[in-house]
Amino acid sequence: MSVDIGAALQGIHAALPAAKVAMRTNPGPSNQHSLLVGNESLVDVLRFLRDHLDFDLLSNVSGVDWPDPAKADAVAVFGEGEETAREHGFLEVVYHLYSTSRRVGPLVLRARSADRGENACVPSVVSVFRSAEFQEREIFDLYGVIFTGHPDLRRILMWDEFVDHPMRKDYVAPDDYEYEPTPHDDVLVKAKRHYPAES
Amino acid sequence: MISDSSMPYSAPTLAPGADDDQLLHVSLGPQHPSTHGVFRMNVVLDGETVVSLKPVFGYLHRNHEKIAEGVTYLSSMPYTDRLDYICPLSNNWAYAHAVEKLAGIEVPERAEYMRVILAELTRLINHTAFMGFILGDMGAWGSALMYAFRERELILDLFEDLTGARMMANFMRFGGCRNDLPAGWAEKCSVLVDDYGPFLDEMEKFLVGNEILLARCQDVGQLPKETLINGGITGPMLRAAGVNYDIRKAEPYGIYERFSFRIPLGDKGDCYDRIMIRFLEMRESLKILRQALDQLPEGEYVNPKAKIRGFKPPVGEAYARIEGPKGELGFHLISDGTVNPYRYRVRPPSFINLTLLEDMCLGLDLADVVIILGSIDIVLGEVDR
Amino acid sequence: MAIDPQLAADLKSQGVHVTSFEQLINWGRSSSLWPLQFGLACCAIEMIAATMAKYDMARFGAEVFRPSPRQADLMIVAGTVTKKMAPQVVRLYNQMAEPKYVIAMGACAISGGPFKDGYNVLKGIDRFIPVDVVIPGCPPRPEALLEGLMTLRDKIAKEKLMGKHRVRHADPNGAASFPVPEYGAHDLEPAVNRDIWNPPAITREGGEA
Amino acid sequence: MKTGKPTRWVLPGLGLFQGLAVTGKNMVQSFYKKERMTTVQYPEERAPISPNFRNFPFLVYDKDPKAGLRCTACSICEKECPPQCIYIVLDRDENGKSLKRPKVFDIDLSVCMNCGICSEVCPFDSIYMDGEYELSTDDRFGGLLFGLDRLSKSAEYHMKLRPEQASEVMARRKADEEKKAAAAAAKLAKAKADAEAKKAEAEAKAAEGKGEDA
Amino acid sequence: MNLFAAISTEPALWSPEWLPRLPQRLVEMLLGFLGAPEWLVSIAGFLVAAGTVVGVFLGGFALLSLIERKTLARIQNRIGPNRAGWFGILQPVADGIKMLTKEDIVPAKAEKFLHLLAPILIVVPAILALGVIPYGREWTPVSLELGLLFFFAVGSLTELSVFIAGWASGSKFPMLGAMRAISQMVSYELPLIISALGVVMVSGTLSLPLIVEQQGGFHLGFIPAWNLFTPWGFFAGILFFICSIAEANRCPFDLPEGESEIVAGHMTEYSGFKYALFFMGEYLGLFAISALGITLFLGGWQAPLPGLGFLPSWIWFFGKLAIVIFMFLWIRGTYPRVRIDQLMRFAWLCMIPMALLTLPAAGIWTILNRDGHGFLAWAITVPLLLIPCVIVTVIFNRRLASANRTYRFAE
Repeated sequence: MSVDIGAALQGIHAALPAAKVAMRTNPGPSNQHSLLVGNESLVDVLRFLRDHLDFDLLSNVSGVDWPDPAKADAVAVFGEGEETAREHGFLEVVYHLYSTSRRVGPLVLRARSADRGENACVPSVVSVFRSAEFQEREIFDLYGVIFTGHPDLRRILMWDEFVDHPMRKDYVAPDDYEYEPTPHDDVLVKAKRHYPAES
Repeated sequence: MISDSSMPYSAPTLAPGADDDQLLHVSLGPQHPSTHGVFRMNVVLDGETVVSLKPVFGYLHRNHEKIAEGVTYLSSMPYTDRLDYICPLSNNWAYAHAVEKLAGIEVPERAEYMRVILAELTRLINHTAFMGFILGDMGAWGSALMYAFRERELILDLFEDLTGARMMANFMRFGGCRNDLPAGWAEKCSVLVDDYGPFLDEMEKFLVGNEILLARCQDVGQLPKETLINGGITGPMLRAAGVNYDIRKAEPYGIYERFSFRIPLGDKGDCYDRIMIRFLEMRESLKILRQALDQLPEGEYVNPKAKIRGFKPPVGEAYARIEGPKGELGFHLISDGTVNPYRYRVRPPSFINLTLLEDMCLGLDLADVVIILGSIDIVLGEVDR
Repeated sequence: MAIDPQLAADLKSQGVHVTSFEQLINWGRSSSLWPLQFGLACCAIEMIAATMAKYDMARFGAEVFRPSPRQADLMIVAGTVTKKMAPQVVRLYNQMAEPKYVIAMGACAISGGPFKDGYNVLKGIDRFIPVDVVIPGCPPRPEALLEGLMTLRDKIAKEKLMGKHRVRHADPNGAASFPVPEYGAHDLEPAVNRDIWNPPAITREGGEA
Repeated sequence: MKTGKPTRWVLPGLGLFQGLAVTGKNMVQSFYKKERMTTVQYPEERAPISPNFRNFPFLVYDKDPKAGLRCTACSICEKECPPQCIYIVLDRDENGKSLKRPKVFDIDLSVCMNCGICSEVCPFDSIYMDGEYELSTDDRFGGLLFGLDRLSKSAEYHMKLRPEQASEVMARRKADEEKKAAAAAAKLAKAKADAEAKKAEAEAKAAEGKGEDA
Repeated sequence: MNLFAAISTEPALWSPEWLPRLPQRLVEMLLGFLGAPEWLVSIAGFLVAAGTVVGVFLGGFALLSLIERKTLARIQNRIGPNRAGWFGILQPVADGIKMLTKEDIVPAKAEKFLHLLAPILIVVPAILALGVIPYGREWTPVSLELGLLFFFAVGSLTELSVFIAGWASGSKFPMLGAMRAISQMVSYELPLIISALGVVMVSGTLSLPLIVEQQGGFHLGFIPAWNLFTPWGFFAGILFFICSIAEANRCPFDLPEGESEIVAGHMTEYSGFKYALFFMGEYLGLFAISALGITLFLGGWQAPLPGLGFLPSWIWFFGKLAIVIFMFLWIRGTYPRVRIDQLMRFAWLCMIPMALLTLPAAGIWTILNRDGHGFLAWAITVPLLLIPCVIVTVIFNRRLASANRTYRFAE
């Protein structure tokens, strides 16, 4: 059953008047609209949803990289409102909540970091949902979102000495394309670098 | 309702420096017989009792999501086979389901039936193999696994006939399936469904009454159901603890509403319940299969409007999930209107089911850790992606 | 040492089996290949299937999967080797006792396969350890694994244990262990072992894609 | 362990004996029952493999391995191949004009993931999936890079491998060819008719001219 | 030399009964013919007799390693090794050649000397133990008066060597395996010995050949008078069998090498021939403990039915050995492994009390039977032994009832 997002929004506004929550409409046919939550109230909003609206299952936490705000505009997960006028890229975390007792969902929440550099921070929701523990570590590892308040924020998939965040759109993979009999596109470019005589 | 205090983040570990030399630090894996692949656990043992257990992932992190963001939507389909490589067809369906939601594609009725049949056969494969693997974890010399694989081969023969591959089916397409059922396939499948009941009886006789298995599995690894839900646990593990949550019923996708079947629910949620729930689920799957095979309609096997080449879904995002054999398998897709997905995220049940591994294992024996890990039923392709 | 094959054939026809010490050892080794119980990814499932009732690798004396590398003769690299896993694989190989053989099963183990573009995927385990037999496929059928096993048996049966062209493990100068790569900031250090990884340069006419 | 009230009484170890009975039954029956002895002794016997089984791609040619190759080097499969293991170079004549056939067609079997998408997208019925799987080799570089010489297989081979698919393709191609031939014949006929008409016209004109002349 | 029981009669060289001792007799005769001193003759005789046993059981070890693989394969609906030689008969040879020519790795952290000692120590006691078993009417390689004591004394050395192996490897998993081995030994030696004590009480001797001799004859003309077919012997036999599984480190009590948990336990760091020695020691230990069980409870070399005495007695012995070993294999093919604390609890709370109870039962049985009250002996011992059975059954069923699960179904 799909979720009544308007009611959820009203409930949040009524219970947490200070929380910055705005609706984002999804232009696609999936009809999954989302709530953009301000970082300072994210944990409170999730706790409210869990305790009072029975959204007890945090199913999925995704990280998304938006290096180009114009692109984000084009894709229109940016809705109307204050956030459209961003100048630099940012990282986004998307939460998908379900209710096991009411059997509704997904309630989609989004939180955004200020930028992609040092301030790529989003509050951790592990204190509300344990299921976010490994997923947040994964997003930290692959996107570099720093989850403030996460009890054990270490790399999870890559090794500890690794410095990059490979799922970012501007990540450059190490070049070891040496024996490539069937190269294309960027692999071709990299393979050619290894055969200078031939290029 | 769960309060924060009832869920300490990190389970009690030893105080730093406190008689540390009495403790044995063992690294189980990544090459270890019972880690089901290349999973690793850093275990601290006091004698043989676990006082701390930290999972280490990533030994099979093969960048599925990154690769998928660089190729077309269709090209990701064969990669989904390799997520949970014991049940590729469920993964196919979950991904096709997500793309269909993203692009608003209708699926013809026959294709829906075919999908249900394949997904339930996959569930049979997974749960049967699970029985063998968990017995192996308990130290049995592979007989259960052999019997499980004996039946698995029969199902794989069916898959090979239909999809062309034993494991990596690459069969579902956006808006249907790749090809129609070959002549006589449904009849062969029907025979298999009839023969599967006796095999399950045999397995049940082999395992369920076994006192050693009872002693090993009962009261091992249970947690309160609120903790399980909060930890994001889904699938048979959650239902073994008595939570009535099966996506086939809770949020029916495909045509599951048309079939009459029941959701088995356990009580305690220990390893024994997890085994039994899977047994009972297989019997329910057989019921679904019987109904689906009887009702299988004629018609299109793929939506003729769906494109194979140059497929571009409209701008938007979608999260869709199915009840995979291991739990909730979801795909989160963001489309920017080009041929490649902008964001492609898999919600892997095995990975998130591991969240509470440490909580389950603390205070138990090393031998129990192996069983608990087995009862979670992980596949590393999905855990690390 | 060597026996005239003609003479051996003559004797065999008269019921006398003649064999050299070398042949006997090679026969023993090839008939008793105990694999390391070690699976990485999808191919491991087909490897398990190959040991199961329908294919029964035991017929070749190769079903004794040893969990400890010390007792294993054969490492079946079944699945994707990630960069995070590669040092462990090399370490396991180094821990195995000579003679040891490696089968790279499936596309990923040979070259990184479909995942070769991944940032964490090693493009072939032969960058760090010598591979004896490769089995293409994704995953190869269990029959293909058996066929690969027989290829390896044939290879072992032809091994020279003495003389100039003896195999690596019979040569006192041959390397028994290979350097284990370390985790670096962006990649493994070193990314390949140049001593054993020497890909041929590919020359293409046209060069256009 | 807490205890409860038993509803039925069993001997201790009954479950263990049941287990022994199952394995014992399997062992005894493995000597005479087909479904309890499923081993197929591979190199000598082979389990039947479905004609739909796909392993690696091959290229179909009709009659002549070089000229009969159906592939036109259109590069669709090359683009759609998920792991990018196909490499095609279009053959051109000395003027740089396309000859609509591949000069190089390489498939790197060490990368191919047997997904079958190449054969699915091919509009020329040219690339199909082979069932051959005995390809193990100790030559990792040379042994797994298949060029045109090892990829090209005859239409008869395809027919033998997958009779259903191949005969359908053959019928379609034949129909297409007939259509084409018919179209060509029609074109030819039309051209002939045109030519004749022209000729007649010209003749008429000539006659006219003659008449005029006359 | 009063340690050696004097039960040998002068041989008839051509009798099949004497076949296994033929090499020994030949050597003795040869040396005697050459005029060697008597002590040399008897020492040479012992050596050859021991050599025969070692040869037989090394052959048996090779055969068993193949038969085990074949049997497990059949249990699992497979064929098993069949490529090396006819029906795979050369498979052990191939394994042996491979093991012999394999590199021997000693880990850097290992105690070099102990690392070498452990595999030797595991084989030697097993061979020593095999030396005192009466295999046939006329074939007891070394006939010791205190044979049973000797057997247990050297038998406990195996566990010691397992511990040495685990400790000397200098690595964690072997250490865990070693600790498990020691605790298992302490727990299972006790019921093993206690259950064998009943036999000693009844026979009044520690000499294994005499114990077998006393099991000759038949009750009612067809039930063999083996210890197994008495109330206390039946109990003690079952207990002995269970304990011998644990002693031989076989499934479901193979915890010291539990491969799903601690890789290969104490053998983790052993390669090549040292590993083969472990393998061999384990199988020889299995032979030894089964042979002892046969001697104590299954009438040793006694024929199972009257009128079958024309076959040489050692054939019966090895036939029984084959059946017992097959039971081991069958169990291995069926059961999962128990957990260490369950193993201990089972030993201390179930096995030892039950074993202790067989002692008074055996005593009562002996006294009453000696006085000719056969019926009374049955009437007293059977209830005496059934009481704990009933108690166990009740406890078991109550636990099982709480273990029984009911499952709900949601529509």
